[in-house]
Amino acid sequence: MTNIWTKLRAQPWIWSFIAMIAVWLATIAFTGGQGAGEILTAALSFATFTIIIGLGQMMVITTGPGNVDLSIPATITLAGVVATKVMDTDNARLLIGILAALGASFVVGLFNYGLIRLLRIPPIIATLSSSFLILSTAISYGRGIRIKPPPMLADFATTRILGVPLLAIFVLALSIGIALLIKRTLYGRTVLAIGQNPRAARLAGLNVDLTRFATYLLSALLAGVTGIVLSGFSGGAALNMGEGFLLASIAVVVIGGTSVAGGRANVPGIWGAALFIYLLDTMLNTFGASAGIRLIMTGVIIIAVITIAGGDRQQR
Amino acid sequence: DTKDKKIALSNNYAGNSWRQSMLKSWDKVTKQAVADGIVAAADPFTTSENQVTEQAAQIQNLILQGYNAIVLNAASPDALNGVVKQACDAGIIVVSFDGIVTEPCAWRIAVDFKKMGAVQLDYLSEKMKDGGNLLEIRGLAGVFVDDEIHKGIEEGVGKHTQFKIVGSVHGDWAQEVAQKAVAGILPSLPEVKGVVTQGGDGYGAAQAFKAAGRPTPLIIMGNRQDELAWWKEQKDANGYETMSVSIAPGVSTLAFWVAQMILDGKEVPKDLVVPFLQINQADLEKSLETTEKGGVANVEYSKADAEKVVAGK
Amino acid sequence: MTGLMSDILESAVTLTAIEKSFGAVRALAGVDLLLKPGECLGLVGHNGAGKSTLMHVLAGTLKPDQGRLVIGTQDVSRQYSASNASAHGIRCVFQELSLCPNLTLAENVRIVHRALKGIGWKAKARRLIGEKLDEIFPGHGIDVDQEAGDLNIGQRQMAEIARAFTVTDEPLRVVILDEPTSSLDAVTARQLLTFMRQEVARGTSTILISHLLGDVLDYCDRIAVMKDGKVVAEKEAQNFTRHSLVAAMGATAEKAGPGTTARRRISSALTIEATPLTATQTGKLSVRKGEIVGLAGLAGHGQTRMLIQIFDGARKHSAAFIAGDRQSDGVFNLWSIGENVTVSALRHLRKGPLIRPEHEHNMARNWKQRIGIRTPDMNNNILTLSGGNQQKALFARALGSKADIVLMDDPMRGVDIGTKLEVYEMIRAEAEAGRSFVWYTTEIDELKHCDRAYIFRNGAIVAELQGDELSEDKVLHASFAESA
Amino acid sequence: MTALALNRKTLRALLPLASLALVLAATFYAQPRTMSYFGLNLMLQYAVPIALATIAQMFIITVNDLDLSIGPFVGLVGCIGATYLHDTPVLGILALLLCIGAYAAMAALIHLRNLPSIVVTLGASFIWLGIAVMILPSPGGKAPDWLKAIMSLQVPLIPFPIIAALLIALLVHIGLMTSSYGVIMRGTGGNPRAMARAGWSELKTKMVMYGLAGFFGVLSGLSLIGLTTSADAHIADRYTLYAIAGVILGGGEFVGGRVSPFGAVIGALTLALAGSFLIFMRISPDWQIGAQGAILIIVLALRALISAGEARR
Ligand SMILES: Nc1ncnc2c1ncn2[C@@H]1O[C@H](COP(=O)(O)OP(=O)(O)OP(=O)(O)O)[C@@H](O)[C@H]1O
Ligand SMILES: Nc1ncnc2c1ncn2[C@@H]1O[C@H](COP(=O)(O)OP(=O)(O)OP(=O)(O)O)[C@@H](O)[C@H]1O
Ligand SMILES: [Mg+2]
Ligand SMILES: [Mg+2]
Repeated sequence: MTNIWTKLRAQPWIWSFIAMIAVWLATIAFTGGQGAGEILTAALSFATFTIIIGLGQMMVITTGPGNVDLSIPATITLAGVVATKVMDTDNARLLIGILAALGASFVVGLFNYGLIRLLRIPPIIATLSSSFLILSTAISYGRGIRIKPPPMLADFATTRILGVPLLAIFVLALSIGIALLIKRTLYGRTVLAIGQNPRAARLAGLNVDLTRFATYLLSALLAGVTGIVLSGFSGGAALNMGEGFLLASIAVVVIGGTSVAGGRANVPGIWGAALFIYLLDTMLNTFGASAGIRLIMTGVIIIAVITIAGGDRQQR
Repeated sequence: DTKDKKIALSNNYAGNSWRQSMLKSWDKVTKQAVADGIVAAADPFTTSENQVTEQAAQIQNLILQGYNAIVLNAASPDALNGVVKQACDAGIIVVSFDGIVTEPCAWRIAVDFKKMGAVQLDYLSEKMKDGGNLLEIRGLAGVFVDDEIHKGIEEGVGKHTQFKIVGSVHGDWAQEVAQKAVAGILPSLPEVKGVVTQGGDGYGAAQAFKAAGRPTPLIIMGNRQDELAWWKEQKDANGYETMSVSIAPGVSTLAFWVAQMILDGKEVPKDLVVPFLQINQADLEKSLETTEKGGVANVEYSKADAEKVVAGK
Repeated sequence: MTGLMSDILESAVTLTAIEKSFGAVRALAGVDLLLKPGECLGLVGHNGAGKSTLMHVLAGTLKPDQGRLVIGTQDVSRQYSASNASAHGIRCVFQELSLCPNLTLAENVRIVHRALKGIGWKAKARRLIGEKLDEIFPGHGIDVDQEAGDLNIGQRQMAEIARAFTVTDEPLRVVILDEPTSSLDAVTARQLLTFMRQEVARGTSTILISHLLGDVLDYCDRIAVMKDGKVVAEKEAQNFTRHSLVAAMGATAEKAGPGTTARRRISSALTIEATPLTATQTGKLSVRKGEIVGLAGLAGHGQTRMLIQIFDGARKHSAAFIAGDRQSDGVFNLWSIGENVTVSALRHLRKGPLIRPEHEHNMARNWKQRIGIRTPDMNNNILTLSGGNQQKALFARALGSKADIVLMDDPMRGVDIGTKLEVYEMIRAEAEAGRSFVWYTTEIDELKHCDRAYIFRNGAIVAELQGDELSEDKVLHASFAESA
Repeated sequence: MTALALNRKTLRALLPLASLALVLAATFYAQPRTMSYFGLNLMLQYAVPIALATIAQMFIITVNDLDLSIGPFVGLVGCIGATYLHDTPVLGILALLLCIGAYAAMAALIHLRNLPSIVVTLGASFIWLGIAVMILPSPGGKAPDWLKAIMSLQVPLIPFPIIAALLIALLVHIGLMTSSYGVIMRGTGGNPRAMARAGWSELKTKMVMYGLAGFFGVLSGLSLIGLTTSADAHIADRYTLYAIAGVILGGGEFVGGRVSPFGAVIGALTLALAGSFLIFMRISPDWQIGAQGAILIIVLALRALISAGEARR
């Protein structure tokens, strides 16, 4: 028993799950047990979006200090706008819509990496700048008009099986895939190696450029996927649909135990952190706290979680 | 005579359908006005971030560019006063609308946001004599419009004591955020009879109720086409009744005409009030027809309309 | 008065029963060591014997678990820290260099001297380090206003050594040199050792840690041998011979010198050909299959750049690189030893797209044995290894890959003598099997293992020496001579 | 060889200045009216608080951390400045000192628990915003008159913002780049292990650096409300990113303690000017946001061009 606990304690992701459960218990204690299951279901549906982009952001952050993708929110918006406009509420155009949206995301990834590699712009500024361009593209293409998703997309995004959102199951599969990618493929190992020491990685014969490129591409594509399913989920794309995801994508990655210094990634932690952040918001809403108190509590709890969890984490 | 005069629109945000409609209305009406030779130019400017500082810098640049009037949708009612004063001192007419500024030298085309909150309760009390539990979806914390509408709603609840707000969330005026917040709080709430909103969150709220398997309450809409379409659907299916209220994005064109009139030397009171645009059950079909798919119900002002508003009629 | 007491009285530093463990690893298992004023103590031992750890204890940067530390006559065991140490006049040149790469040399001097402040501190610092560099390494060619990060590793080492000998208001009592010559070429190494003797004559005590036993035997007064966290032998230097020293360290006795082996036959197939890009007048380098080619000359004359040029130009995965500057070019800090070893061979450890963990473990275990990495578990973090053992892991990485050419950037830095002999053997065997090696070394002795060597000066190849011409004289001569 | 390396280094140091000159020239070309005392004054006013926030961020980046909370922090300072500092100056000053203390405490927490600064400051950003929203639920307040007076100072010949910017840069340069204690602070960014080995407490250094960041954050917030005359909790949300961009534009690097105070201030000015330049360009509203990105890219691409010949380190 104690043995399991010591083992668990060593896992960097465990704290996000503990925090999540604590917050959930606090919520249902307040409501007297009412809605315990439904809250979790809602958390699962909404956390999935954060998880998808969190996975992409995690890969980027893992490639080393300074690497971060700030263009995720804009890419979500662009993909959502392109998808719904191309699909034009028609089930038959579903596939071509998805392809168009992913194509747009692909271009975003290409562009981001071009800025970083060819113009040697630090990623944080490169992706920030490109996010403005992406948003402008979305504005001029979509004109701020909200087009409904085709029924098939909406159904896919909202269907539940025994209370578990279908989407969550897909994202679980995706997460396992990414975890496998990191641990067991050459690409994943290269990402981890670059994150620790890019020069050593190059001299160890790893393909640094291609891997970084693939990583920014992956992040953009995952943002694109999020844009598509999110517009299916919430009844269309809007220009501000990505707004909440900038800080969230970074927060779930770091709270989930991924090292901001690079070289260490953690997939389960992203689940814990995404659910935690959603449930934290729910808890504060349920308590009926005022906006000020809610913001303060959010900050305090995030810092508290990382303080409890982060103590023995190795940092460079 | 204003045919040599140049007017600029200073806009602080373009990231939602309301603002896009507003810009479109501006474009449509002012292009015609320029073509007709009423004014020399009417250029729109938007900042990339919804930030006071950026807008302040923008206005300073407009001053330098020699515009005669600046039509302003402000990021903050007070924090731009410094730069608005500079503009006035440079002899520039400043007309603020929607997001108004408090600097006395500027004109204000205000919407009574407080009342926009209060009428929601008035409507609800008419529909539901027994009252009941309400859910409030607010906007972005710390922003003046959010605070005003909220105050109006609180006032309404004070007046109609049969209603009780059992839950309040901030939707940040983004449908995804609102939907997320409502879905989170719903399971913990007792039965909800009505949802009061600040505009644009109705559809998301309805989705959240549906997803939670709750009966759909009376949700106040915010004039977005998707909300109206959903309302129509429900109305046809089960006679669903509600109302919809928001500001018409075309108020930017009213501000344009007001600025033009002031430049023309007309006497215009510093404070004007425009009515918000309310859609009732009876007008639903008509409004839905005239609203662009995916857009916002709108009213654009002609010069004559504007003169009427100025005259206080 | 007992003998021990009198020893302490006349000693500069006394360490008694020092113990230190890192988790399961017992780095120091009760060390007693005594340093007299004005003597040079040599400290030798196999990789991971605990030399660096002991020096960290003495420099106040590691707290021992047990033991007593007396400086002069003052017992400082209780309250001891890095700043205490420097107040007592103890300086240390650490094995992993500790300059701030973003600061100029003058600014780096300020870091160790609290007295350097107020108006004009910078001029003072500049003078201090400049004069000391001139004194120790005449003709060093280092600009004191250069950022440390812009220097190559040899220059960094020189700067740090010079810094350790600068004096402001604190006394200079003991200087610890932990493998100070590992990145220096023969000439600068000699300059340092000569200076060290002068310093000792002036009354400063020094501790010299080195795997170059010749240096230790020639330049130290007394030698202490460490093995597995203990001092196992301690005598006057003249009472040791190279042979008895190696024996005391517990390494396999040195075999008959290399070089005596008959020249191997090398196939005529050319593996690579390259011309240094950085110089206009230069010879061409060529390497044949199965050949061991040395790169020599003074440090910092473009050898590393040549290696990197070959690495970049080589066909994909046909070249492997063994970094000498393992901190910045070699190890992956967060990974286990095993992961560090297998990283270059991953593509061959896959089944389908997925890496097989069992293949990985096998490879790691295999190399732990073959190259003798001293660790209880290959799953431990790489940084738990001593410097020399980290270097062994890098060897395992390169030799374990399927590359045809192995490029070695002064790879024996900090490797103990026993291991070196094993590695030389392994390189020879691999060469027999058809691999080519390009080997940059700062130790002229090592060139004896090469079939041929190129001498570099100012980024250009100025001479090519065949195996039988590779004597110290000839190499040094070629390194200094004006190009023909 | 050395001379060449030095040349490149000077070139790299001059790069931020070159970008500034370029953007300035482009602005003058697009709108000649800006080439005047009045024009520069107006255009650069809002660069002063950004420059101060950039310096604050630079202190944090010097010790290899990143501050995601400086924007909301500046907003909080603004709210305190426009309320307590105006109404009860003693209380206001105490509150501001507390803010600086909070920054130093954050450093202690980050160091002692070995936490990633990104998460801690992310959490702190919510706290600052929350406190600000509680102090000022909706925008308002009044900046103290002395602040307004300082910020609208009219200096003969050279516009005040330029003098202020130079003064800030010079002071910080002396403190950080040439003083003997500055070496310790930068060294901590370059090689913290080496600093610890030399007996310097990393905890103390970090607390000092964060404290300085807090101090400059306070200056930024106060100068900002001196310009806007009133406050708003969201007034400076975007400063976080501007500040990071400013440090990088100015030639700073994220890790390794390589920063430049003059560069950072110039970077901030460049950013502010780039915004103005765009407004003078009259781009269609759709692309106005994108053009901001494009400008950033162009300015930074200059760096790549100039350092193209430079060998990779
Ligand atoms: N920080 C650490 N954590 C865990 N183990 C360590 C650490 N530092 C050193 N060790 C272990 O302590 C032992 C002694 O290491 P030390 O660095 O003192 O050896 P050394 O004699 O200096 O070897 P080398 O000649 O290779 O430099 C080694 O087994 C090493 O693995
Ligand atoms: N293209 C490169 N990529 C990666 N590292 C490099 C590259 N060029 C040089 N280096 C590294 O930068 C450091 C300094 O390089 P420099 O060119 O001064 O060394 P060098 O002249 O080759 O010296 P030496 O003869 O000591 O190897 C070296 O440690 C080298 O490993
Ligand atoms: Mg050692
Ligand atoms: Mg070298």
